[in-house]
Order: sequence, then C-alpha cells, then structure tokens
Amino acid sequence: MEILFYIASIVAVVSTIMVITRLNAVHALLYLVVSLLAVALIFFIIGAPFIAVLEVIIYAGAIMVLFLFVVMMLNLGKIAVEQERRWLSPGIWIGPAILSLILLLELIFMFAHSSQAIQATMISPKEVGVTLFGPYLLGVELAAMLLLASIVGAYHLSKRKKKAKHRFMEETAE
Amino acid sequence: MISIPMEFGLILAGTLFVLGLIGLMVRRNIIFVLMSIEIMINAAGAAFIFAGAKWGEPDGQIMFLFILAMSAAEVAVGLGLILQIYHKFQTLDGDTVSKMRG
Amino acid sequence: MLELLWLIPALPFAGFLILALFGSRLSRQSAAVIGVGSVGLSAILTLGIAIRFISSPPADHAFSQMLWQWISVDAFQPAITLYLDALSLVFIFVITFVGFFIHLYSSLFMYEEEGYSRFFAYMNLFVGSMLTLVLGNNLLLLYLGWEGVGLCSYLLIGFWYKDSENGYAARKAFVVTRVGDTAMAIGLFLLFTSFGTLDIQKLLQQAPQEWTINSTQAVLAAALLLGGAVGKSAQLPLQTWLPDAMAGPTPVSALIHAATMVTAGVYLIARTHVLFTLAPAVQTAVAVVGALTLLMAGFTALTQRDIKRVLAYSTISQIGYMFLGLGVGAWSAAVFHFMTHAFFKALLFLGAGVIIFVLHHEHDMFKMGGLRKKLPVTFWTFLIGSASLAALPLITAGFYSKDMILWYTFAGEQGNDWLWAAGLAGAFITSIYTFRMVFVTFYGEAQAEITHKPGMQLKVPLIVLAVFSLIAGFIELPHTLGHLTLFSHFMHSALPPTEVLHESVSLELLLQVIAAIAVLLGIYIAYHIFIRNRSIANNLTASGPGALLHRFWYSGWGFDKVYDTLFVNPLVWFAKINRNDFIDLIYTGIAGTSREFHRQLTRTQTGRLRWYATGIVIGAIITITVVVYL
Amino acid sequence: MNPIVQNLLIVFGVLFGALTMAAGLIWIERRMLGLWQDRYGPNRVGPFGIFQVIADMIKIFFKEDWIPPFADRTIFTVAPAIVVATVLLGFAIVPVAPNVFVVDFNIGILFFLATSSIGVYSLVLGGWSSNNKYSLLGALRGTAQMISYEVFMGLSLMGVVMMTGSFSLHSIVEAQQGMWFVVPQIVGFVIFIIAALAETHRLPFDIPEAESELIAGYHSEYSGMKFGMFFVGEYLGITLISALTVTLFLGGWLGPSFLPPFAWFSLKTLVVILFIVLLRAALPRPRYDQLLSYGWKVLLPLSLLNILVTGAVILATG
Repeated sequence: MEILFYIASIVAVVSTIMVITRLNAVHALLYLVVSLLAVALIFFIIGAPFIAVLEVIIYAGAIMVLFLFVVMMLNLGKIAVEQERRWLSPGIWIGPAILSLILLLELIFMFAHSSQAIQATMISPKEVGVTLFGPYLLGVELAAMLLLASIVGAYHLSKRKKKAKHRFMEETAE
Repeated sequence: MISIPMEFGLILAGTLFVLGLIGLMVRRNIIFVLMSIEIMINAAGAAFIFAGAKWGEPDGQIMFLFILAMSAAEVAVGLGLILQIYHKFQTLDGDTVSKMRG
Repeated sequence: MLELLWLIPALPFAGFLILALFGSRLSRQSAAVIGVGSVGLSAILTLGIAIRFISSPPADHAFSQMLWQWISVDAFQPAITLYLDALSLVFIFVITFVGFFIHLYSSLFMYEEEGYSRFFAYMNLFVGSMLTLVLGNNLLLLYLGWEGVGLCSYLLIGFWYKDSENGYAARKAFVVTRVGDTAMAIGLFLLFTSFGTLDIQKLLQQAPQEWTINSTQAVLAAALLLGGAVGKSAQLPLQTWLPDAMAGPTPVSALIHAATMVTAGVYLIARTHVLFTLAPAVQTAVAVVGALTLLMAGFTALTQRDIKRVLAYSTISQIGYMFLGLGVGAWSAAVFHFMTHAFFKALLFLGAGVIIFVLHHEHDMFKMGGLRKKLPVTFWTFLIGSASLAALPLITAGFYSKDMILWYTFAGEQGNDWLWAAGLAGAFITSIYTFRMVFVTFYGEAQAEITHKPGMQLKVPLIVLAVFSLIAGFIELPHTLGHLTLFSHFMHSALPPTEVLHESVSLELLLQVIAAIAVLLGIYIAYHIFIRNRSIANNLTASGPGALLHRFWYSGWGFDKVYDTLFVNPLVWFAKINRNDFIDLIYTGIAGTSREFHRQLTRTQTGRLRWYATGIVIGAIITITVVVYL
Repeated sequence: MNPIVQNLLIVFGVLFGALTMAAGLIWIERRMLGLWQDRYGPNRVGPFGIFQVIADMIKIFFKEDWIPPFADRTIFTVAPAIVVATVLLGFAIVPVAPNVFVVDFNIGILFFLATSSIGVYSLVLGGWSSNNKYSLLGALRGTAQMISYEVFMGLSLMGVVMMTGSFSLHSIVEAQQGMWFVVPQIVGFVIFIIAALAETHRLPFDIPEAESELIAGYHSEYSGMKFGMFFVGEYLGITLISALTVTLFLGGWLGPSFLPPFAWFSLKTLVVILFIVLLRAALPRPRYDQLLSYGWKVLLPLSLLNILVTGAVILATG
C-alpha cells in the first residue's frame, strides 16, 4: 500500500507542475483534476475516506466543473493560447522558482526534525460528523454564513446589464 | 496497515503549496491565478489531513471541511469576478485590473 | 414669597430659551412681549420679594435657597444656591427695574432692526446671567454669571456684526475683560485651595479667622479679585474697551455698559469686602484706582465729540467714584452711588438714544444742536439726568450719593485728603463735560432735521427714570439735611458701617458747600464756553499746548496706543514672523517625511497580483528565517 | 477457493454482466419503444431482430475513426473513455447478492456520487474539444444540468442513509429486511429517479444531446468506436442507476426465497430499466431553463424537507 501512496504523490506533484505550465486553460484544469484525484487517493490511503470522497465530489466534481464551465463560456480558443505563450517567456520562471525553492527548503528543513510515522487509522464518516456537529458546531454555522454570503456575492457579481433593444426605445433592463 | 513517515506527507503538502505559489507568481491569466490559489488551498487542507491522520483524530478532517467550504465560496465569487472582468476589459490579463493601485 | 426667588433669574432664562429656539418663527410683537414680559415679571416679583424682605426680614437678614447640587467631586461641592441679602436685593432691584424699562424702550427702538428676536434673546440672557451673578451664593456660580454677562456683552456689542468695526469692538471688549477674568479665576483657585470652599458666606467667616491682616495670601487674593473687578468695571488700566463698546445698540450701552454689568466689579468688591479689609494695601489701591480713573475719564470726556463716548467716559468716571468709595470703606455709599448712577446713566443713554434715533444714527454732538424745542420730553429728562450726573445740589439723587462718597473719603477712617481733592476735581470736571454735552446738543443752532417723533415706549422709560433720578436720593440724607439713613441702615445688615474720624456737622456742611460751588462753577464755565462764546473752546484747542492736550485727552490718554505698542503690535509682529509656526515645523516635518514614505510605498502598489504574491513570499521567507533559524 | 481468485471472478462477472446488459439494452429499448409506440422496432436481423446489437457493434467497430482537424485531439480521444470508466467504477459498490460484490465501502453511496460527478467530464470535454458550437452548447447545458442535479441526487439519498445509519450499500440492503425504503422514503425515491435520469441525461432530460435543437449536441463530431463508448456509457449508466435504485429503495437482493438473491436483484433491476425506457417513450423533453428552475425551486426544497422530516421522525422514535 505504501507504494500506492508514493505513486499517487508523484502523480499529484507532476500533474500540479503541468497545471502551472500549461498554456491552454482546459488542459491545465484537467491536470488539476488529476492532481486532485491523486490527492484524494492519498487521503483514502492514510485513513480519511470521507474526505477523499468529498475531495472528488466537491473539488473535482463541482468546483473544477465550475471552472471548466466558465472557461467554456469565455471560449478563448487559439488566441488565448498564443497570448499565454507570449506571457510565459522562460525568463519569467526563474525568480519565482528560486523564491519558492527557498521556501520549500525551509519547510523541508523544518519538517525533517520530526520522525514520526502516520499510522493509518481509518476514521469513519460518523466520527467526523459527530465531531463536526459537536465541538465544531459554531464553525459549521460560520461556514454556512460564508457560503450564503458567497451565493449572494456570486449572484450579484455575475449579473449583467443587458441592453433591451426595441425599434422605438432603448433602455437598459435588469 | 500502512506506515508513512509524517514528514513525507507534510513535504508533499508543502511541495504542492509551493507549486501553487509559483503559479501565482508567474501567471498573468486570472483563471490560472485562481487555479493556483486552489492548489494552495488544497495543499493547506492536505496538511491538515496529514496532521489529523498522525494523531488519529477527526479534527484535521473537520478543518479540511471548513477549508472546502471556504474554497467553494471563494471560487464562486472569484469566477463571478472573472466573468465581469472579461466582459469589461475583453481580456483575462490580471494586470489590466490594476486601476486601484496606489 | 421668598421661595419664589428662583423665578427671578429663571424667567429671563426662560424668555431667552423661547426666543433662541423659536425666535425666527415669532412675529416682532410676540418676540417683544416675551422679551419685555419676562423681565417685567421678574421686576414685579422682585418688588414683591423686596417688600416681603423689608417688612419682615428673615433670620440674619439673609435668605438662601438651594436649588440643586451642581458638581460633587470629593470636597469640591458647589451648589446652585441663591443668596438674598440687602446687597443683592439692591442689585436685583436695579437690574430688573432698569432692565425692564430698557427692554420696554428697546421694543420700539430696535423695531426696524434685523434680528429683533435675537436682540431680545441676548438681552434676556444677559439679565438672567446678571441675576445669577448677583444672587449666586458661591464664587463659582458668581463666576458663571460673570462670564455669562461677558458673553452677552460680546454678543450685543457685536450685534450689528455685518460691520467689521463692531466685531472688532466686541472682540476688544471680550479680550480686555478676559485679562481681568483670568486674574479673578486665579483668585478663585487661591481661595479654594486655602479654604476648601467657594461658598461666599463661609469664606467671609473663615477668612478673618485663618488669615491675619496684611498676610500675603489675603493681599494676593484681594489683588486678584481686584484685577477681575477692574477688568469688568473698566477701571484703570483696563478701561479701554468700554468706549469702543459703544458700537453696540444704545439700549445695550444703557443696560450693560452703564447700569449693570460694568458695576459687577463694584458688587464683587462689596460682596467680598472682608477680604479687602484683610488687605488694607489693596483696599487703598482700590481707592487710588478709583480716583485716578475718575480724573482720567473726566478729562477724556471733556474732549469727546461722540455723545455716547462722552457718556461712556462718564460711566468710567462714575464707577471710579464707586471704587473710591469702596476703597475708603464706604461700602454702602458706593452701593448707593451705584443705584443712583444706574438710574441717571441709563436715563442719559436712553435720552442720547432718542436723539440718535431721531437724527438717523448721528453720534456727533456738534452736528446736533437746538433740539430743546423739538424734543421737549427728551430735553427735560435729559436735563434731569445730566443734573443728577453733575450732582446738582439738593434736588438730584446724584448729589446725595456723590456727596456721601466724598464725605467718607474725607472723614472716613481710611479717608485721605488727596483722594477727596481728586473726587472734588472730578465733580468739577463732571459738571463741565455734562453741561457741555447738554448745551451743545440742545442749545444753539439746529444742525440736522429730525425725521420722526419718539413714541410712547421711548418716553415712558425716560420719564420714569427721570423721576427716580430725582427722588432716589431722598432715602439717604446727610446730617446737614435731615439725616435720613434708610438706605445705609438697610445696607448695614450686609455691609459694615464706615468708621468716621471727624464727626462734625459743620465740617460736613463746609465740604458740601465746596462741592456745590465746584459743581455750579463747572456749569457756569460750560455755559460760558458753549453758549455765550464758542470761540473760546476753539481757541483753546487750536493753540500748541492746548491742541496737544486736547489730542491727548481725546485719544483717552493714549492708552490704546500704549497697549498697541506694548502688547498688540509685538504679538502681531511675532505672529507675522511666525507665520509658518516654527513649532509646527516639527509636525510638518513628520508629516512631510511620512508623505515621502507614502509616495515611495505607493510605487510598490502596482495593482499587479503577481507582484503582491512575490512580496508575500519574500516576507514569508524572511519571517520563517528569522523566527525558526535565527 | 483462493479469495483473490474469487474476487477476480466477481470483478469480471460484474463487468461482464454490466456490459452485456448495456449491449442488450440497445435492443430491448428499441423493441420496447416499438411496442409502446405501436410500431415494429428492430425485426430484420435474427429472430425478433435480436442480432441487431451485433450488427450495430460491427458497424461501430469498423466505421472510420475520424477526428475532426479542428478538434483538440487528446481531449477528444480521452473524453468518451471517461464516461465508461466512471460508470464501470460505480458498479464496484453494487452488492448483487449477500456474498457477491466487488467491494463494500463504508462510504459506498458517496463513492457512487463521486464517480457520477467525475462522469460529467466526459460530456463537458467531449463537447468542448469538438470545437463545434452545437457541441459546446450541449456541453454547457450538460454541465449546468448535471452539477445541479447532482446536488439533489446526493440529498435525496440522505434519508436512506439516516435510516440505515451507514453509507455502506450492504448495510442499506440489510436494513430493508422489514420494509423497502421506497415506502418511508417515497419522496427521496421520486427525487432520486428524476435526478438520476438527469444525471445520465436520459430522455426526457437529454438536453445536452437534444437532436432537434443541437443535432446530437456534445457528441455531434463523434463517430465510430468513440461514439460507441458514449453510447455504451449511456446504457451502462441506465443499468447502474437502475441497480442502485433497486439497492437503495427496492430491497436489493431481498425477496421470497423461491428465487436466489441474485435473480431477485436482476429481476428488479430489469423492471426499473423498463420503467425508465417507458419514461422515454411517454414524456416530452422540458425546456432547458424549466429543467433548471424545476430543480432548484422544487426538488432542492423538497429534498431538504425530506431530510428534515426523516431526521425528526428518527429522533422522535429513537
């Protein structure tokens, strides 16, 4: 089973690298979905099947589809790819890569001191639910409010004023 | 029964996070920027899961649930913004939306 | 009846509130009814209380009414308490009665003016504040009224605020009196730190027990209170504001700058007479200030052309008499003179107001003339007032009160021949300038046409005040003339009697005759110069030293110039060179530096997400490096 | 028998069964439609046209596998595979009989929801990569429809989960010993059927395809084996939701003992499939906006209410 974990890790990292280097948004999204699926698999392996499934349903199945939906609506095509190519000159990668590498090395160096192993104890959805609606009830309420706010915000943001054309009058309708 | 070194999980999460960070710093297209942010959020959540798994407690998963809710909200609003920006500027170049600077 | 005491100040305050809140919506009639009526009711109430107080005096000849606790901080517990005794009764009587007649007079005088209800609001506020000042039983409440009347004075001097001259005069009055007020405030602090209370009666009881005569503290406290009194009452050296205060409407000059407010200093010294008794040096200073002021103001009044300025300087001069009386310990004489002065000076101002009113705001006496026939009522009442001011013997109130002061100045324990001589000289000059004013205004050739006749509301106050100017003196007659002591006897319940060294009727008669001769001589000189032969005056002022003296007196002994050179110009000069405020340089420096930083930091605000993200990453790297690895 | 061999046997058995069912459905559906619409249907190839399936297979296999030059090649190729793969993954959790199942997850239902949500990609990517405006429109519609109905589908199942106290399909079937969940969970059942039909974009919810408007929508540009995979995927989907309906609401393998559990399961599934085919024959296609507002304004409140009432009843009865 450990080998599965490492394979999934490699898949996740590689596909994430692909995400940030793709020129075509749809391709990048697909790689991101692959990455998320790999991470979901990792979650499953280390004993969080509930979260693994949620990762697939919500992240890969809903959020990413929403992304795809928007990309398709914009329907950018070849021009966008050309533009990306122009923007992504090789030189631009150097600075961020070095900075991120420093950060990563610092992180790894920090983690390197601990040498405890994860014992994959399966945590059932029931346990998660009991804890979620027990000590974390307030957090659930807050998350609900956040979601409500985002629904309202998203609705308001994506509302577009359309021009209603008529032979005699021209007025803006909601 | 499997046994994976704790630091490996954290390093994986850190690597994913840093990759998202690179994307954030490099890309100009706001869709890619949003995607990079998603990668980073997911990586942060993964770190919680690893930590939770380390102690065998469900709390890490709870935190991931909250992160999930937060990221869903963020994506909804973010995509709405992207649509508006595209309609207004006919481009997805994040640098065009710099009117509020200084 | 006495329990209604609180209503006396409350009624004008209520009138003020109504006029201030709804004044713009009221018609002129209702504004006048409220403004005059509130003071009138106060006057009637005062009359009732006065009758009750005199017919059956309360215990200790004083009545105090606590309304509510004002402030309560540890030992500092001043209350809003009204205190009525003989002294304050005289004052509230004068304030409400003279105030009422002046209000009545104003209801017609100000009728054409813009801001009619505003005028009455200010006037009511003034009357309320003045009553608070007089009735307050502790120095803090007194100070509240003190500042209240100062504020009203400022507001009313600048009533025609659209003219910047008036605003300047109002500012000058406010700033100059502020000098005295500051001294007084410091005096109050001193008294409070010494006795732990500001209650006047307690102070007056404790002070003789705890302070010895001529102790530093007593001298200091008395001197500081004197400073306040000097400022408010326009005595040397703070007298310069009062002539300029004539810029206000004439009823204001009559009420505030003649009858009531300017005598607040007299009231303060009389009220705290115990402190001055403890500091004989300061009391002598009071007398000297009074004597000098009355001479200085008298000479100045001789040369003025503006009728109101003549009256203003004469007011300064007459208050000088009151100070003189206070200074020699003739407390009741000073208060007596305050009362008679309030009547005849108000009368004179109102009469002058009528003249100015009918001549279209003409202030220059030498452009009037010949008004005797055209304004008979005004002429006769003005003549009575002038006679009273000049202390025409036997028939006028001014004679009795001034004579009382002069007598005590000469014969009193603290009296002094020199002070008496100054007072006598003052009386002589007073009669000259008073009748100069009368002769120039009412006799001779008419220089201007009158446009309309004064109405009843103008005449009635004149007549009433004229009657008072004549008869008010008969309540106190000297030994030589029947020796009636109604007033001083009444006052002795609040103020100590004056010790007299030379108890001699013949001496008193001699002095009176001298004074009477001086007055009559003065009238004759005025008659000779201003009716028989005007050229004498012109010759006197045309020649070298005469012209110099005239200019010197005309400018009010150059006080304004001195103050300008000593205080105003240096301050203006300093303000000018410090236009950019060198202390501000520090702050503008800080502001400039931060603005520069802001400008630099603004450059980093590119609006580019990538740039921000990079910044965050660099920051995170630095933070982690510092926190974890260092 | 070696457990690994046994597992492999079951895996292949289920795979084989599902695929056979899907292929057979092509024929069954057309015959049944013919029956209900009073016409013949396939009747030339073999007895009752039963070899029509084989004929179609041959046609599909040998047709030219043409990729349009304007299409995005990679994604165009990958898209059809996704639907087949995800649906087949979904079969893994279906317990055919007490001992015959591929795997018994404690998150069984969630796993099914996960696979079906991944299945959306096949449609979306197929439509996008075809680079054809009708395909794109179909894909857009499909996306909106499927992510909307996924929500109610998940919520409608929560009543069942609450009554069982587990996500495991095995436990759910066993919990229906006394009474099938279709009785207490009738609301959930109806919503599930509707949502599942929309999820598999079957008629009457075949809006992403909608021949009359979008000329087959997202798979307009597909032909040959790639089209075949979409085709098979759809029938696999029908089979899967029928099997799940049986498992969740109709007692799964439970039934009187004169037939083995496996037979009961198959029988019930077949009935549900026929019911779905009947729906296709009977109902017209709703308009796109009607479909979405019906979902959000009727089905979502209803499913929430169902959860609320179920929860209340469970609490009350202990």
